[in-house]
Amino acid sequence: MLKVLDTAELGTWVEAIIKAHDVIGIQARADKFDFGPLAKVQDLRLDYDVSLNAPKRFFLLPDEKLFTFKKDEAKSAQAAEPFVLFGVHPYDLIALRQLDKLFEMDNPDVHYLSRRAKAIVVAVDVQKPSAHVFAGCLGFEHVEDSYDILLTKIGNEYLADAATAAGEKLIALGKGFTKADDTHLAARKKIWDENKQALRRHELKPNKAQITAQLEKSYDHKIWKEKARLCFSCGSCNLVCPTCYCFDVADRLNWDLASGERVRTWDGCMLEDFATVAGPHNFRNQREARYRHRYYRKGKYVPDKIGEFSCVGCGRCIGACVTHIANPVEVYNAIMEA
Amino acid sequence: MDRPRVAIFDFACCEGCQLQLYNLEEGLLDVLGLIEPVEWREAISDQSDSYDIAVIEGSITRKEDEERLKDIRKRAKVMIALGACATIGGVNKLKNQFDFGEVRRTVYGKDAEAPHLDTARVKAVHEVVPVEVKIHGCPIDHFEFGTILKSVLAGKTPSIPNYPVCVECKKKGNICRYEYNEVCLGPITRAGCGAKCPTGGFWCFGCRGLLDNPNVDAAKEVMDIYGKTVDDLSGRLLLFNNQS
Amino acid sequence: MPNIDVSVHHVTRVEGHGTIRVRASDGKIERVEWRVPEAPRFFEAMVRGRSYEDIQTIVSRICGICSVTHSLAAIKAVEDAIGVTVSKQTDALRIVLHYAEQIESHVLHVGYLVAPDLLGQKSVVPLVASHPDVVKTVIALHKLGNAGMELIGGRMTHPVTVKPGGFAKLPTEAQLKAYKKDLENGMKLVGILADVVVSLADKLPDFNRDTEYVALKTDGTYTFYHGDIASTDVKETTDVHKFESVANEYVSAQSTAKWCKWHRDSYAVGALARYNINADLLLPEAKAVAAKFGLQKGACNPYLNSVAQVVEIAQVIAHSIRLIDGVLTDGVTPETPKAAPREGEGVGSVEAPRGILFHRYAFDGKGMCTSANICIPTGQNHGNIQKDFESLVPKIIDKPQDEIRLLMEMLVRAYDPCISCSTHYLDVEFV
Amino acid sequence: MGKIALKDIYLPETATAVAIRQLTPTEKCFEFKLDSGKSLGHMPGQFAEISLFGIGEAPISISSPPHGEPTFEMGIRQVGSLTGALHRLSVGDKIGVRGPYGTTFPVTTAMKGKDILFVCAGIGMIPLRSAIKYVLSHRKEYGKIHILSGTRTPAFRLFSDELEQWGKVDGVRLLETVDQPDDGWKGNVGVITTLFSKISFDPKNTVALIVGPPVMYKFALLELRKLEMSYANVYVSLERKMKCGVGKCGHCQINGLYACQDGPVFRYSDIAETREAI
Ligand SMILES: Cc1cc2nc3c(=O)[nH]c(=O)nc-3n(C[C@H](O)[C@H](O)[C@H](O)COP(=O)(O)OP(=O)(O)OC[C@H]3O[C@@H](n4cnc5c(N)ncnc54)[C@H](O)[C@@H]3O)c2cc1C
Ligand code: SF4
Ligand code: SF4
Ligand code: SF4
Repeated sequence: MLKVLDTAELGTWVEAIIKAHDVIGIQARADKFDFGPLAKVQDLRLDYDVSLNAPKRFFLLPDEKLFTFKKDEAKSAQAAEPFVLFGVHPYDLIALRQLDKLFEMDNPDVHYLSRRAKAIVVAVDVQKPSAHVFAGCLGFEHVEDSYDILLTKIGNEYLADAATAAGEKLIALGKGFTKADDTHLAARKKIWDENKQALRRHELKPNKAQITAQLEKSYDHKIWKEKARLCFSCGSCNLVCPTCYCFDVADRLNWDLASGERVRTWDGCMLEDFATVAGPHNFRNQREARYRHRYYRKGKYVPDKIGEFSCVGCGRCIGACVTHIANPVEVYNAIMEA
Repeated sequence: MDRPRVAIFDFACCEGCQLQLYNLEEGLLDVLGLIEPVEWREAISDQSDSYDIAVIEGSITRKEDEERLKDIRKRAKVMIALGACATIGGVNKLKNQFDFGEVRRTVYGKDAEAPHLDTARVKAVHEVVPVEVKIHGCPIDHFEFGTILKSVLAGKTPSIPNYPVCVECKKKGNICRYEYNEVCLGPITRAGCGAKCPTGGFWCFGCRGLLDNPNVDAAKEVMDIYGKTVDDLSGRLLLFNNQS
Repeated sequence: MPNIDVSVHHVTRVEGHGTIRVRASDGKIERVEWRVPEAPRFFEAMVRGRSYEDIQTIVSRICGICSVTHSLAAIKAVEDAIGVTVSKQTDALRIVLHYAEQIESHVLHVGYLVAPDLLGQKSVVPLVASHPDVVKTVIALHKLGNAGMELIGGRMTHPVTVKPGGFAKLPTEAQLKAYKKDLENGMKLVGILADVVVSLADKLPDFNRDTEYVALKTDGTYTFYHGDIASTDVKETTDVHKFESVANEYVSAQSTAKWCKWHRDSYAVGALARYNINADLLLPEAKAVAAKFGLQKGACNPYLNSVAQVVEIAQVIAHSIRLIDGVLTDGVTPETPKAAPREGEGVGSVEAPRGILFHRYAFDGKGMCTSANICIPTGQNHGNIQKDFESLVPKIIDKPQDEIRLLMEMLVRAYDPCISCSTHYLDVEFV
Repeated sequence: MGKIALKDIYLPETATAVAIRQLTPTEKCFEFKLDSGKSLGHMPGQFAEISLFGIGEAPISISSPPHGEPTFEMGIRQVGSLTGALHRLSVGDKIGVRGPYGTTFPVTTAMKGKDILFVCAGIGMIPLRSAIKYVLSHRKEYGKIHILSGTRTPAFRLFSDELEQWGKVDGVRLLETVDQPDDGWKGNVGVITTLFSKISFDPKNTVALIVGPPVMYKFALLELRKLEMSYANVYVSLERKMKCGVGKCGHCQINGLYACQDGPVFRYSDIAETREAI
């Protein structure tokens, strides 16, 4: 369902949504933007460049209870509350689409999936490119599925594309929506084309398939060692990445030492002990081996698994790396030069 | 299991770590249900000579304290170092970069030569006697204290992170201090605090000590990027991680 | 008359180490001594060469229980030295933070350290079973103080948000509102705590000694944070920059620990001192609590310090609520602390829970510290504890040894000594 | 997103310890029985995630052969928290179980009709025991059988009582060695690869299963290559850190492979080029 809303009417619509739902919306935070509980419509900033934190944290929580136990009895903890996630950029939605596949395949993960099932996602096309975004190079500047609603700002109007029943219900909360026509679709296409050029703050030379193919031959490339020399093994690049999803699992005891909970927490393959087992024996002992692994995961391992390139070009890792070595564009450009 | 007999001793420190035990609030009562405190000067009047677990707060700064510590070690089956002063020497180690005579004169003037003012190189507990468990931080985090204590009592190895503070900082979703060109020690400091300081808008000053394998060279090399010098880094590292 | 030999090596339930020694034979008192064998930590020497940005981080570690106080004194001194002023909002929130520590420290002292004495127990542990409601109230109030410190200071102990020029991070309006609610609830709990202490007040020894009391004083407020130095002995106040002329640190003939004296041989600082100087300025909520005890301005029974602390808990809660209202009326304004190094020297003085505190630092042009002087409340009280002992012991020398010991320990505890503050204590061996 | 999976893949079912025996100073054998009364339904080579609530969870190979009963056996080495706590269990105590997970030794496929070479180094005996017992109980479906076993010292021989029985089965040759002998030891001394020269087998018609500590593989594989054995007929079982066992947590990755799903049993020719494998 395609509708159009005057930007002046956006406020009343969002107000109605806030009244009816818990809303996590994009808003300003210090001199940046981030998702958070949206208290009032004035805080919503659809003109943002990039959110400090990727939306994955609302589905794969940084710290999440899997089940509670009492002596020998365990009870699954699946208390997901429905909410509206308002203002997701296309590249981040593509990242969520990838996580959906990964958590669904083989052994479906009920914790992640139930949160996803209960969330209504309102995506928005990028209005202002961030400092490091390169999603345009990857074709991830726009998205054509996986949203409940996609909003695109066209002049003084928002084109609202509701792709699901939940999306349509949300639109029904608003007043002043009018029917869209082909000119709107053409305008949106134009914005997508423009964004393909605009979201290229770094220029990735090879295309996705070329990277995946080239990685086949790049295991001993000098770039891994060169870059990893300055790696803190701090995992910041993992944790800010919208498609990184590794986790650790541990038990927490209550004071009775018999009951407690099993939790999973974010983990990252860049951390020194990520592959350490009893012994102790570390299967990825070298910084460069861990560093390489991350770029292989994004460019080859996950693509081999789900058929999608697993860096979406959000550029968060570039900004998050204190030592400025985590730019996928630099890495993938370098391996092309043998 | 019988409740283990626990004794808590303090050496040179601010006693802020013991204070965190009070900050367990109701949890303190749970702790007292699981252990039998036999000596804890700050909270109870009893004193004792036999115990299973000795908890040591503070740095060792005098010869006589070294002897006292060795004596405690002999009586304890398990020794826990509580807080930065005990685990890494903490802020007390700032003293180690000065001439001790000069330090005494600075603070005590003409009385500096009095024998009881003798002061020695500051040591962490493990530099004097073997330590089984280190509870890091200045002060310790009361949740982590609880987790470690419960682990010890349940017979599991306490998991103490060997990853940097950045991990917890990112989980919290903070804006990195380097975005504001501040020298944050997070990338080389052991996590476990929940990144309290960066979450409070302040840089990490390293109170939990360095990682097992910190990339200090990288930390030095990146100072340039942020318009800082290696001296700025070293100065901050000195606060809690004076290696002398 | 019996021979008496009381030796309490390391008084318990105080912060830090202190030792009491009394010897008498045939009723003749040969020796009464209060001494501190705490290992000296040399903070004033250690901060030299460190950046003005790192001073607070270091000196906060002087004392875990008054880390906010030390932090604020240091920040004020640094700001004084480098010439930085702060906004009204920063000032108000710093005071709210400071008050949170007063709540936490006073409750800890009265609830965990003194209450067992009054209820005839060795620690708070048995009270859990015998007086569960008292323990619940104490824990709830203790949490309140901690919540305030965590909210505004970023941590419960050793705050991280206080920087020269302002706050590294501000609480949100919603958080302040929630904290205000907690404070209002806390006010009710103070009433309960006060009633308990009133009911036990007769357990406090009746011992009076005319004493000089010293505290900060400013117009219009029962102050912990601003003001000049006042004494019960004189009318005019003294600028904090001249604190050395007040403290007059000296080496006593009897002990080599540095003691302080001003107009007399010794003076006292702390809750009772503040009360004796500023009681007229208490807010009505606190005056009501003081009335429950009949606490008079001019009281000179050191054991009443704990009572004054209960009154002060009410005072700081009441004032916190007013300050938060003020901040909320204007709305929390985002501001980034601005401070740059400059050569200079500065002093900061605030009231620690256990009395007036002074910090002085000098910096070079790069903002590196060149010298420091720190004068802590417990140091200022040591001489007075000794004088109290000298007056108390002859009055109780006929009592059983255990009782003498308890009364002396209780006296030390009444001063809430935070001996770990030992920036410069001497360890004296007597024989 | 519409459908929600109902089963929680992280939630263990419970089992009860029904028998516990000490195998060596550091290893114990546990027999567990699923409280559901159902059979675990595993095949040789698979593992299960074993939990003690409050302590944690770890992948442990299933050491007994498949059968229809609700019981199964595990040999567990005490190395840390969970394994330490498991060693403190008594009969009647409960554990949590998830599984079985992972790939299996090809007992019903590639191994059928072939001569079999079992190379069991140290704790590698534990997963291989399941396959050995399976093969011995389906003796007619396989050719000649060699069982090579190596341990650090005689005290660390796992399932030594059963070893003797296996050696007596028709067409089975059992060879043992220890790195360091003790006074009573009369057998071979040396690392496990020294046993290769003591046996003769037809490399064209043999399937080899090798399991042991990481360092062992390189040498054993080199020896087999010298004996002109094709890596397509060699199967290994690889250990990695695992936190979920179901292909999510990322810890067990061997380059692009997941040890928990693509393994732990790998046909070596499939991973010979996988750099992180051996
Ligand atoms: C597929 C598979 C099958 C297995 N089968 C078996 C089996 O049949 N029998 C068996 O006994 N084992 C088996 N294992 C191994 C078993 O899973 C481990 O021994 C077990 O996970 C150890 O858990 P734990 O809690 O006892 O040890 P932990 O307490 O987790 O750690 C044990 C030791 O490892 C070291 N260590 C742990 N973490 C770190 C770290 N971060 N940094 C440095 N050192 C560290 C410590 O020194 C510690 O002493 C198998 C593993 C896999 C993957
Ligand atoms: S690898 Fe970097 S740029 Fe790519 S999706 Fe992850 S964080 Fe974004
Ligand atoms: S963010 Fe940078 S320093 Fe940290 S792990 Fe990633 S590449 Fe290494
Ligand atoms: S603020 Fe410090 S701890 Fe946090 S991510 Fe940045 S460098 Fe790491």
